[in-house]
Amino acid sequence: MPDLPILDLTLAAALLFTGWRTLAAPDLFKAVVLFIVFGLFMALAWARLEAPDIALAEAAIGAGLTGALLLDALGHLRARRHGRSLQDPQP
Amino acid sequence: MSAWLDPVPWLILLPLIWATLAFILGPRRGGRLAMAGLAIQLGLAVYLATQMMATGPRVHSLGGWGAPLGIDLLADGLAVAMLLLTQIAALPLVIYARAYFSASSTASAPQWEGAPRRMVPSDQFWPLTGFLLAALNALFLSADLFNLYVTLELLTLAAVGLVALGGKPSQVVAALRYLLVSLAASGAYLMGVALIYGTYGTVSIAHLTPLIGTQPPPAIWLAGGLMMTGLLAKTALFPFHFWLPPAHGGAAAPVSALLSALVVKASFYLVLRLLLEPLAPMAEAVSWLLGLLGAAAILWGSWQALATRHLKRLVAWSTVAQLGYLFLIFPLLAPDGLALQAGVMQAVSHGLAKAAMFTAVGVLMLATGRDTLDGLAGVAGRLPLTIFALGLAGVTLMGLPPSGGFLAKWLLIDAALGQGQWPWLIIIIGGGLLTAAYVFQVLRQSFLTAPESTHFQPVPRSMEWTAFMLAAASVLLGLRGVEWIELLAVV
Amino acid sequence: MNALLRGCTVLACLGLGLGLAWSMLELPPAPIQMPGLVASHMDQSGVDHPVTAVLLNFRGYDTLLEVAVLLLALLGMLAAGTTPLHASSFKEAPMLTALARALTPIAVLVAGYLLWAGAFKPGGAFQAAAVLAGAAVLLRIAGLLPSWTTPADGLRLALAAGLLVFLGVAASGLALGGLLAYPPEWAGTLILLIETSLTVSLALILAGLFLAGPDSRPPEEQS
Amino acid sequence: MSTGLLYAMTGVLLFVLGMGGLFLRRALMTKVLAFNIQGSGAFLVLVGLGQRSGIPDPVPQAMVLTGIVVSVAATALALALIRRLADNDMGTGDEP
Repeated sequence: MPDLPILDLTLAAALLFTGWRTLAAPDLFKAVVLFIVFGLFMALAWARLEAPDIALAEAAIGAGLTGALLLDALGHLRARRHGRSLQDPQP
Repeated sequence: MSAWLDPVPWLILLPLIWATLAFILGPRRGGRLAMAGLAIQLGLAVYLATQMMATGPRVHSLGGWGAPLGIDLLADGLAVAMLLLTQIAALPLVIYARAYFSASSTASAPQWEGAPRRMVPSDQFWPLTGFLLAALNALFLSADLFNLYVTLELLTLAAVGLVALGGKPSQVVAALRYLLVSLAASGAYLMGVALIYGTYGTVSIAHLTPLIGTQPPPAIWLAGGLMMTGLLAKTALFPFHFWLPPAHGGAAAPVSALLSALVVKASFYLVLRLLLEPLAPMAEAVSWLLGLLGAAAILWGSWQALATRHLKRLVAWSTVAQLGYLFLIFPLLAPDGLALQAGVMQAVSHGLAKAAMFTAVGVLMLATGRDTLDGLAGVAGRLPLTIFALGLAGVTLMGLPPSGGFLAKWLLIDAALGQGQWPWLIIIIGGGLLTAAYVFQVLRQSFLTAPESTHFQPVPRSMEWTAFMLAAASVLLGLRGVEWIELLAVV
Repeated sequence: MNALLRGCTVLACLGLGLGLAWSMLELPPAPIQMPGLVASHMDQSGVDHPVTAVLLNFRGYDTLLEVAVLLLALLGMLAAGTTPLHASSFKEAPMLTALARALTPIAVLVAGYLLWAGAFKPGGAFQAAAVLAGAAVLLRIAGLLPSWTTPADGLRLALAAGLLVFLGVAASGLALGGLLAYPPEWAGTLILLIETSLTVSLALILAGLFLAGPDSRPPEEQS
Repeated sequence: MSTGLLYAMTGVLLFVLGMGGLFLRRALMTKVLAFNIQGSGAFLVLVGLGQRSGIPDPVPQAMVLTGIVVSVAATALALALIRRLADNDMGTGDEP
């Protein structure tokens, strides 16, 4: 597949890697930071897909606002539970 | 005819408007707004039904563009039947809710450990209910797969907010579980929509049905599978039922009634609509699976209802079981339309009967201050109307004549016999017997004599009467079955 | 959860992923091509940017319901009883305060630009609202904005104003033959009206997702 | 393979990754992250597959904008409920 630009392949790999690490990270703070990075890669992917509106929204809302919400919730959990993460009561 | 007078858009606009106003004006005016809005909505739904019987299905092009560029609303027999159920069940429920919230705030409101403030549950009940009803009406009328995704999310968020209403720990846990299941399910649905858009370039159901035809590519099979799985999880069909008993069993009584009577029916309606129209080629492949899951739901749900000692849990498990009947229709769907009529009749009669049951149970819990079967002793003497309502709703669920439930099961048995699929009869009749067992368990307990020390809280009469009216409607529905069946014939 | 079940779940997810990927490989071109259809109706849409035209005109109904979804998130939070932004760990940070003071006017300018740009290039109400909400959150973290209790009357009106304006425009479209129908010569103005009111309300809602706090008033004042 | 199709493939993998995370991870916060990744995957498929011929298509782009906002709303509600749960000191994994 010679017509595939290296940039797109790298970006796809980066998305998959950060996505996977986000979910695999045992430390929630690390997971949230990785998720914000994932959101920024998503914004780049939207730009590559000629969707600048979504790129803008993803950066502002997807990564920015969701990231802030996540960090805020995490800070709250840390304060209340001394870092113990909340678990789903049933498997 | 001027579009001003078209009831189709107003059925969506009106609840959106009163929900927003209820939020702005605050809870005290919310109840009145809700009642006024719903009364008009009920009128509109009846008007739409009569109009449609005369002139056939209605299409309303939003923005005047028309699919595939714009979004179309479609009111056909199936959609209007569900709209009627929604407004008919919701109007008594908001009357009930007004009395319920004023009664439960004057009665000793349960306090729990570490409660940060005294909750006033009705604060957000009215706007949440308004958005919930708007989502339901919008969902029944939408003819656009992506728009349906948005209505599903609207419905989910409204329903989750209602489950969490009051903020008791058990409610928050149930709401969160419900939200996560619903979000995963919506994600699966959206993936299916993405594949369909990618394949055909449109999400308009009317355009997709001929395009998909009879031999769709593998991508559409996978899309259909994802969408079906997501919708079944939202309908709480066995084995996806696990989220339902805590959510419906833990919420405030009017909320449980709204959720069990209406919200789970919405995703069932979508399964039916999709398998009848765009995904018809899949119907044959999955109908048996759906029927078997329905049968399992009937047996397992009824069994659990029989085993529990908690009143609301019992009614919630009964919902799991009764939803199973809805899915028995899929292996029996045939051009004669019997199974479809049975499905809609079951959805409507269960909707009314379950609303009656949850409201009646709410009355009992308010009176006894407890949520257990054991606490019921002596209730029959004190609240005979409520116990009568509970019994009437039980008649519908069991499927005894002349109730709507009887008509539904009769049509189902007729369809099964007509196609020589008699094994379903065992499930239908067995489920009815199990239902009778758990309904009688409640009734028997309520007729026991109460211990001397028992103290009953007074309950507003309007709550008892609304429960009774819902139950009576579910029974009398059987006598008006012909009209509903004629309505369904409008396609 | 036992290892076997985990393994099966992983395998099922992998299988689904491979199946989906394979099914997309040999799809024929779509029979309906929307880009052409949208382009041919742009002159009636009232705006020059195709995405905005779809978002607020052709499929404006989706956007109307989406605004309701966002308001519902806030309603759900209030219904469950919320807790305020965990700001204690950020206190005593003069740098942050200075930063918040400096960035807020810039955020307002950027939001205004995004709103105005939406008519003919990327941008629009949602992006603008996110920027404004970001500024509000920064102000809150810096301690320059109070936490909300249950939103008061005026605030509730502002939160819902965007949706109300949108609903009003949608309903008046009925006079022209359909919900959300705009007369072509007015479409641009109406879209700008909707977007402006949405920007304010959405920014407040998004900020509210951070700022909404528990009601500390005594019970008798509530009801 | 076109750019659109490449990102659609990536989207499929992200979708199943998120799905797996929702099923397998028990921490509630991680489930919320997983739901967001699942959604992002579906969004990539919606736009990527729609644009596999290389022509930008405003319709799925607008749909994804709607979807992103809906996701944020759902995420905010989920996080609010999680915070509420933390306040109530419940749902620690040993609760029934």
